[in-house]
Amino acid sequence: MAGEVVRRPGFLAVAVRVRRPGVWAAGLVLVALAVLAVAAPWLSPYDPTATDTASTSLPPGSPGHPLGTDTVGRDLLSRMLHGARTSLLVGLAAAAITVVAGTLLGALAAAGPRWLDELVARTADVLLSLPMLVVVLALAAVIGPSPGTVILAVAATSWMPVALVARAELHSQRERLYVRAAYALGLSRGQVLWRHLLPGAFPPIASIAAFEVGHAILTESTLSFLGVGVPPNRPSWGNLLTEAQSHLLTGEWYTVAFPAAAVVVTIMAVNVLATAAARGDGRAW
Amino acid sequence: MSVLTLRDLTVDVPGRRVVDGLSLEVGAGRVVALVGPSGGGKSLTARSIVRLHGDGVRTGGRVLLDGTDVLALGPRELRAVRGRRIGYAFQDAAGSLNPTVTVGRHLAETVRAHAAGDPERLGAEALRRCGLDPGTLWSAYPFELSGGQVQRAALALATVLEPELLIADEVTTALDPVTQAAVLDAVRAQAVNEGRAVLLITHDLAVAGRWADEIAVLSEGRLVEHGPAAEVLQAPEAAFTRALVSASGTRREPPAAAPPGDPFRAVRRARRVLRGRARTTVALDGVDLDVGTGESVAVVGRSGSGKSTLVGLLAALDRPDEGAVLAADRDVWRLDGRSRRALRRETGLVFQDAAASFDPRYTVERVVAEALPKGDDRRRVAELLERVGLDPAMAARRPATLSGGERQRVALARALAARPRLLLADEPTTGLDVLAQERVLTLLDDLRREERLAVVFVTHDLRVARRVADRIVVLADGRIVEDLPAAALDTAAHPETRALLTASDPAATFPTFRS
Amino acid sequence: MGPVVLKGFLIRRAATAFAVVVALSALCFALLDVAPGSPAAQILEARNGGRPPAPAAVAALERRMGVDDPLPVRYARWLGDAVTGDLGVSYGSGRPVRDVLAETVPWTVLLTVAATVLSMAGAVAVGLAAALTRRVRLRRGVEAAVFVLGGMPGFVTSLLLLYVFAAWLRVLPSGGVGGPGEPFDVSYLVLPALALAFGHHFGTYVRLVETGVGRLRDAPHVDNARVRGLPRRTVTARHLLRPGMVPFTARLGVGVGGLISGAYATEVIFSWPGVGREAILAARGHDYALLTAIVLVTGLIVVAANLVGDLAVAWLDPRVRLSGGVDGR
Amino acid sequence: AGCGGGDGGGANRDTFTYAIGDEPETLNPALQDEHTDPVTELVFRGLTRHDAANKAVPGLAASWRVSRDGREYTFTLRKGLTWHDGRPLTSRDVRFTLDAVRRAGADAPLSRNFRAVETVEAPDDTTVRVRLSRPFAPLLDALAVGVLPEHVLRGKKITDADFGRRPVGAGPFRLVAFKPGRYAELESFGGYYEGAPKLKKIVIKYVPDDTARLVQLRNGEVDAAHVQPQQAAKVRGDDDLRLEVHPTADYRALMLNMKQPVFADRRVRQALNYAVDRDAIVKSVVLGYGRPATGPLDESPFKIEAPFKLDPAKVNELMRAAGYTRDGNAPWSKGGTPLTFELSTFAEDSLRVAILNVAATQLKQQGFNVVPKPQPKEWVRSHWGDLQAFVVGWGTPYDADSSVFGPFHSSEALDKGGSNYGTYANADVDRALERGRDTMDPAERKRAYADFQRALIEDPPFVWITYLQTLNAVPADLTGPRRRTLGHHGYGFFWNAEKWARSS
Ligand SMILES: Nc1ncnc2c1ncn2[C@@H]1O[C@H](COP(=O)(O)OP(=O)(O)OP(=O)(O)O)[C@@H](O)[C@H]1O
Ligand SMILES: Nc1ncnc2c1ncn2[C@@H]1O[C@H](COP(=O)(O)OP(=O)(O)OP(=O)(O)O)[C@@H](O)[C@H]1O
Ligand SMILES: [Mg+2]
Ligand SMILES: [Mg+2]
Ligand code: NI
Repeated sequence: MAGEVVRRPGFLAVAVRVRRPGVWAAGLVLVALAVLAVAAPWLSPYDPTATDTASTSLPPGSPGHPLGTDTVGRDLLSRMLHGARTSLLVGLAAAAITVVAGTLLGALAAAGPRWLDELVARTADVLLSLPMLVVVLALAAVIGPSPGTVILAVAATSWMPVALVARAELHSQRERLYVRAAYALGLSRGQVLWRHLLPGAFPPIASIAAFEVGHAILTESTLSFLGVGVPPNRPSWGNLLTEAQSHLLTGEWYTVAFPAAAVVVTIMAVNVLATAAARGDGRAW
Repeated sequence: MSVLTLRDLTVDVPGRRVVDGLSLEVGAGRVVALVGPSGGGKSLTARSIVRLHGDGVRTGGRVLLDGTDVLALGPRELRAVRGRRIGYAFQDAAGSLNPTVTVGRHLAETVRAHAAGDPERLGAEALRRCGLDPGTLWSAYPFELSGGQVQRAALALATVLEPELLIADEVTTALDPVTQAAVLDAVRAQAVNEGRAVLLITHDLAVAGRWADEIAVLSEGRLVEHGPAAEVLQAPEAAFTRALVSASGTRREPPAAAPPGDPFRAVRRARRVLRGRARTTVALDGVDLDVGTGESVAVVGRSGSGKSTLVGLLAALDRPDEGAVLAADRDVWRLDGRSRRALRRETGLVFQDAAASFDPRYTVERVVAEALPKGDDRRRVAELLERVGLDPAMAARRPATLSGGERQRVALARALAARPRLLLADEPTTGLDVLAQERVLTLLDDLRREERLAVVFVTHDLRVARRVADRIVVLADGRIVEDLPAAALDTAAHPETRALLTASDPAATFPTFRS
Repeated sequence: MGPVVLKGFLIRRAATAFAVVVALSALCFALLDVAPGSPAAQILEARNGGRPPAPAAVAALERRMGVDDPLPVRYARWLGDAVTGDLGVSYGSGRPVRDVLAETVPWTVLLTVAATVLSMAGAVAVGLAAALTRRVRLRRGVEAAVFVLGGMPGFVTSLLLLYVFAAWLRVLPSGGVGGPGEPFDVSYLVLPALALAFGHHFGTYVRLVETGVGRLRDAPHVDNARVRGLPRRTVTARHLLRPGMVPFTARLGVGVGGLISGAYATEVIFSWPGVGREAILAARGHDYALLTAIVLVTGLIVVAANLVGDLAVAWLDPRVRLSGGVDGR
Repeated sequence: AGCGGGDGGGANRDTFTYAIGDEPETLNPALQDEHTDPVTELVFRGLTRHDAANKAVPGLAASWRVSRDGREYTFTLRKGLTWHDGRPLTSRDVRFTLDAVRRAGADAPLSRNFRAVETVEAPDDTTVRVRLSRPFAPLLDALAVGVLPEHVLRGKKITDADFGRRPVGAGPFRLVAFKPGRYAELESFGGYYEGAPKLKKIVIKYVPDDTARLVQLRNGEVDAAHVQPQQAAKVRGDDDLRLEVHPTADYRALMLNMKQPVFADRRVRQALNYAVDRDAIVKSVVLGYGRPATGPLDESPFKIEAPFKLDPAKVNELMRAAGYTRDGNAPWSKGGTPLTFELSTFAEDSLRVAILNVAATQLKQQGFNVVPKPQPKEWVRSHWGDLQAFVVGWGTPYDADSSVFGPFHSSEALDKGGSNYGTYANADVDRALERGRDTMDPAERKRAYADFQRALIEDPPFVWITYLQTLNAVPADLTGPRRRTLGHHGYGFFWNAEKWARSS
């Protein structure tokens, strides 16, 4: 630990301990996925939307189709690769916005004046009560469908859990003595929030963050079927899953298994990174 | 026959061996004081006895309780021993209580866990033994108590089942002399009358001399001296013990009283009411206090008299319910936030509960660095640590792994880092051995001289009060009952002050009687 | 936190709840209005054998239904009826909204409560095990399992449960809540409740318990509790869980809301006659009255759940002040 | 009633339980298309009904006479007809029904079938006289609509929700209970004019999820179920079950928007019809449970042969003739602009999306640059006119007029508020359709619809793809179901349920 670099306090206490092998592995997985996604057009053996009625429902390991084909003969490998582009973009971006916005709103609620607290908390109530469908359709109608809309829509409909967790965590932390000590140093509310409260609330938030990625990837597919943003024809892991829904128990299990595995791997990798970033030394006392 | 036997106990922390072959016996009916320098491994020894192993800490050797090897017990047997046969009062009393559970519940659950009788009755008795009123404190949460009250609650918790062996790790550091005497008398009486063993860990030779039968001195990881209390104190053999005894014996003259400077910080007719979940306390009631530039004021008073509350007001952290806090004659609560923050920056504050005042995620380095004024070189962190007597290598550690005295000094270093003009120190030296304490006090003297630092020093130790203060203020039940120059302390008339003076009479320090 | 504070808090909450309800209903109308689609088209398609209705017919029906009135007019009409207790009729079936709610809401409440209890209990058990075990493999295993559950869309979890328990082991009914002459019993509840409880949210719950408790694992007060010889159960429940549950509890309030609107897939797969399915259909069909009513019911439940969440957080951690706001800083 | 022994799974032999995915909003037949859902089908009966060949045959009416000019119909009701509540069913109920449907206007799309009706009279209890303003050949067909009880509905709106949930009809089964979202319970009606049906009880269970339906079927939680093509193998592998495969008149086709310049040339549209491999689509998308479609009346008695099948040479020939050229694999182009169009459909409908994808790939292979673009239903509803091409579903098994007039007659064009969404206009087609509607003479009608189909072959509005088949799994011991061309979603499977029985 002697080698730990001295940082100016005033930065969010995010100190990734890169020496843990798990962190490296997780980072590598994400980078690899990103590379696969970017290189999808060159790596894919087939056009991901081209059907082939001569080779439908091939199991994984079939010649020419390492992951098999779906019921209309589209190559699953190509679809997975192309799917990574949409899913990683939307999943990571939307989750990042969700977590950042949720945390900030939660922090504002907990650290700000009472009316702000009420405003944020009640807005969360309102959004939690409305079916996502309605919010998203209206949103898309106003700003028009695009991948940006999807990201925005996911963030707009899922920041609330993060915010409420952050808020409760901050509510419980702001009475701690070390927060008082920070005020005694002459720090402003904002500084105390940024240097002490938020990093303290980070571990629980980080533990949700990874799931938000999964949530965003799956929500993206729901949205694409609603015509918001990514066309439902364009492969994404979420779309692959949703399309495969009826095949889960009829033999083509792999049409579900591959995209599901990809989602799970992604959120695991994100989780490892997020916890490494948040844990630092995750003591609460 | 000895209740507790330690054989060749070793304790390793990452990078070094702190306790290196400690052997010690504590007999039934005996109070053994374990003294030693701050950071000397006393607490780690105590933790080893009850088999608490922190992160990265390893223990070797044997711990025998009435002949049974504690280190070899299975989980179930260990549970039966803990709490019932061994009581352990932590040095960090505030941290050792669950903030989400009331004091009463802590007591009751302990009694219930061992099916040892009526929880309410036993719990209330334990509180009373420690000088606490169960009526008001039973349903209080730990964070609603004053420092001394928490400490006594924690001690009550350790002794609620009247265990055969009590390990008391610095359990009276936050207590005024009167309360301290009452509490330790009770502990000692229990040991002597009921034949129980007490391992009393303390840095305070006066305490050791007055309440212990034997003193064991731990230095450099080994027992350097062990013998009857009077012998050790009167004829110390080991060099370390000699240094300790001589340091606590000498009575240094207080520094020449500084000329009263301009009024710097003041409290006017302040009243502060603290509201807990179940009770409301008027912690301060019509308090007036002035602190001038470069002046040093000691605040003394019984535990729970409102000292820490007063500090909170002076620091411009808490708002009085009535009255005002003035800084340079301006009401700080009428200032805008920015000026108030500027004011706080020129005030260094050492909290009574040093451990809890650090962000648990911060390293020592960051803790101190955070307080540095803008533009200050971060190398000052090491310098500050050195000035308070700490190894700068400690900078990379987390406060949670520090010893009690080390934490206090980190807190002091942080308070001084901002180059304050006023230092508010709430019992900042209670966890320090005399040598370390002297070093810190000298540092404060220097600062006062060189930088005209004003100091408000909350302490229960009249010796320290005399040593640092120009003026001494005595608080009782939220009111200032005495405010007089340090030199005039012995002439004080108020009964509260007299009680404190009597209780800390050096004559009582080295009792000549032994039962 | 005396009873006075609590009372003030509750009164304030009641007032804001009212604001939430009004805002929700207005927003619901506005959003439906903005979102593409028309109730008349939906209705006519159903009456037209699933084929798209002719635009002229749609326009005629819209006129007849009054849905081509301006939004404020429609909202005022609805509000006027609503304050007299008349929630209107569902466009699709023409049934009074109140009847639809009476039929579906109890099922939803039943399912939600069961799922919440299950997922809470499960998350606490699993989260604790993961936080406290010293066996790294076990912890990794639990975490992996949790991530698999968390990464799985609801329908996969549901279908797998359906397959294992209903199709393969045949120990539980595969759905519905009982046919004619078959009274409802808990066996119908088991699978949908499991599916809902161990779906997407479960992972976050487990991780919240795990981090909440994990960071307290060697806090001094826990050491102290151990050193007092308290039974493991007490140490865990009172000294680890209670202070460690704050984030989890906060998330739970949200979870209830999520369960209601997120129950769609589960309700479809298990033919559960709940309000989640009704909500989606109403949203699709631009069924203003029905959707608004459902949203209001959900809203009240969410407001109540979050109220309970806030109270629970304050109860769990007495340092939290219900009154909010930071004193004078 | 004799009690058959339960067969272990608790299933009562007298109770026939059928699981289906779709649930109707209302059980009022006047608010449904002719494709009535099973419950409505079982509860109600019309003056006429359809036989196995989808011909109108006597229902509640024992017989009828049609005047020579085809403008007056006189129906004689059967004797002793009763409603499920025991009241007698009379000609006044029929008159009430027809008047109510006609008045329903915008509320009931079905009312379009009665626009030609001028008056309905009930001179005595068993006689109904319907007078038309002009001859309207599909009338008998339209009169298969369930007759509504005047004594229940008088003074109420036809959309009355209460009636929609607790209907009183005169069909073979009486509704005992209807639990939305759960099931409808029906019992055999002793007062039915052909006598009580043999099945004592029918329960229609609403199980929206396909997989769950299959599981319930195989667990014995239901006796029969509507199943999907990919589940057929599982049903066939089960000895206790029998798979009933019925053709439907429900077809899928690519509708082409005539307002798009690309489709101005009929040769392009013909070429498109030669560019899809319908067999491959049937094989892959519906696993063979379908029939290649070549026109809108393939399941009608009026069907004529159409030449459309995959024929690249023909595509080339037609496209060249239309002035397009093609280099290698590049798309057809004319004057440097490639032939490109967007193909859309309801994104929520996985079957249509699959057809869209396969068809798009096939068309691309033939040089048509098709951009597949599914859209949400809500969006499509307000953008019909903007679509370039769209996978539609259409077709009814009943009178040809109701199947083809709406989508192909120019008077029904989208701009005029009709359901001719592609704004197809062809004078020959218009004329043929009018003839088919106005004449009563079967031979003449046959000629008219033959002309109509020939005109469509010349000037195709759609690229016909496939007719769907509907699959139902029933217990092996069920007797009675008869093959008939069914409607949308396979509705109509219960058309002769009053004759069904479980043999033991
Ligand atoms: N986990 C740890 N990692 C590294 N060093 C540790 C750890 N725990 C304790 N130490 C060090 O071991 C030494 C002994 O600690 P201990 O708490 O026993 O001191 P102590 O004698 O009780 O001192 P004090 O009187 O100040 O409380 C200290 O210097 C402390 O910094
Ligand atoms: N939140 C609270 N609610 C109610 N009473 C409180 C609260 N916090 C502190 N008190 C009470 O206020 C009184 C003054 O406390 P304070 O901490 O100022 O005492 P102190 O003089 O510093 O004592 P000590 O020497 O023991 O630290 C005590 O009796 C304490 O129990
Ligand atoms: Mg110590
Ligand atoms: Mg104090
Ligand atoms: Ni359909």
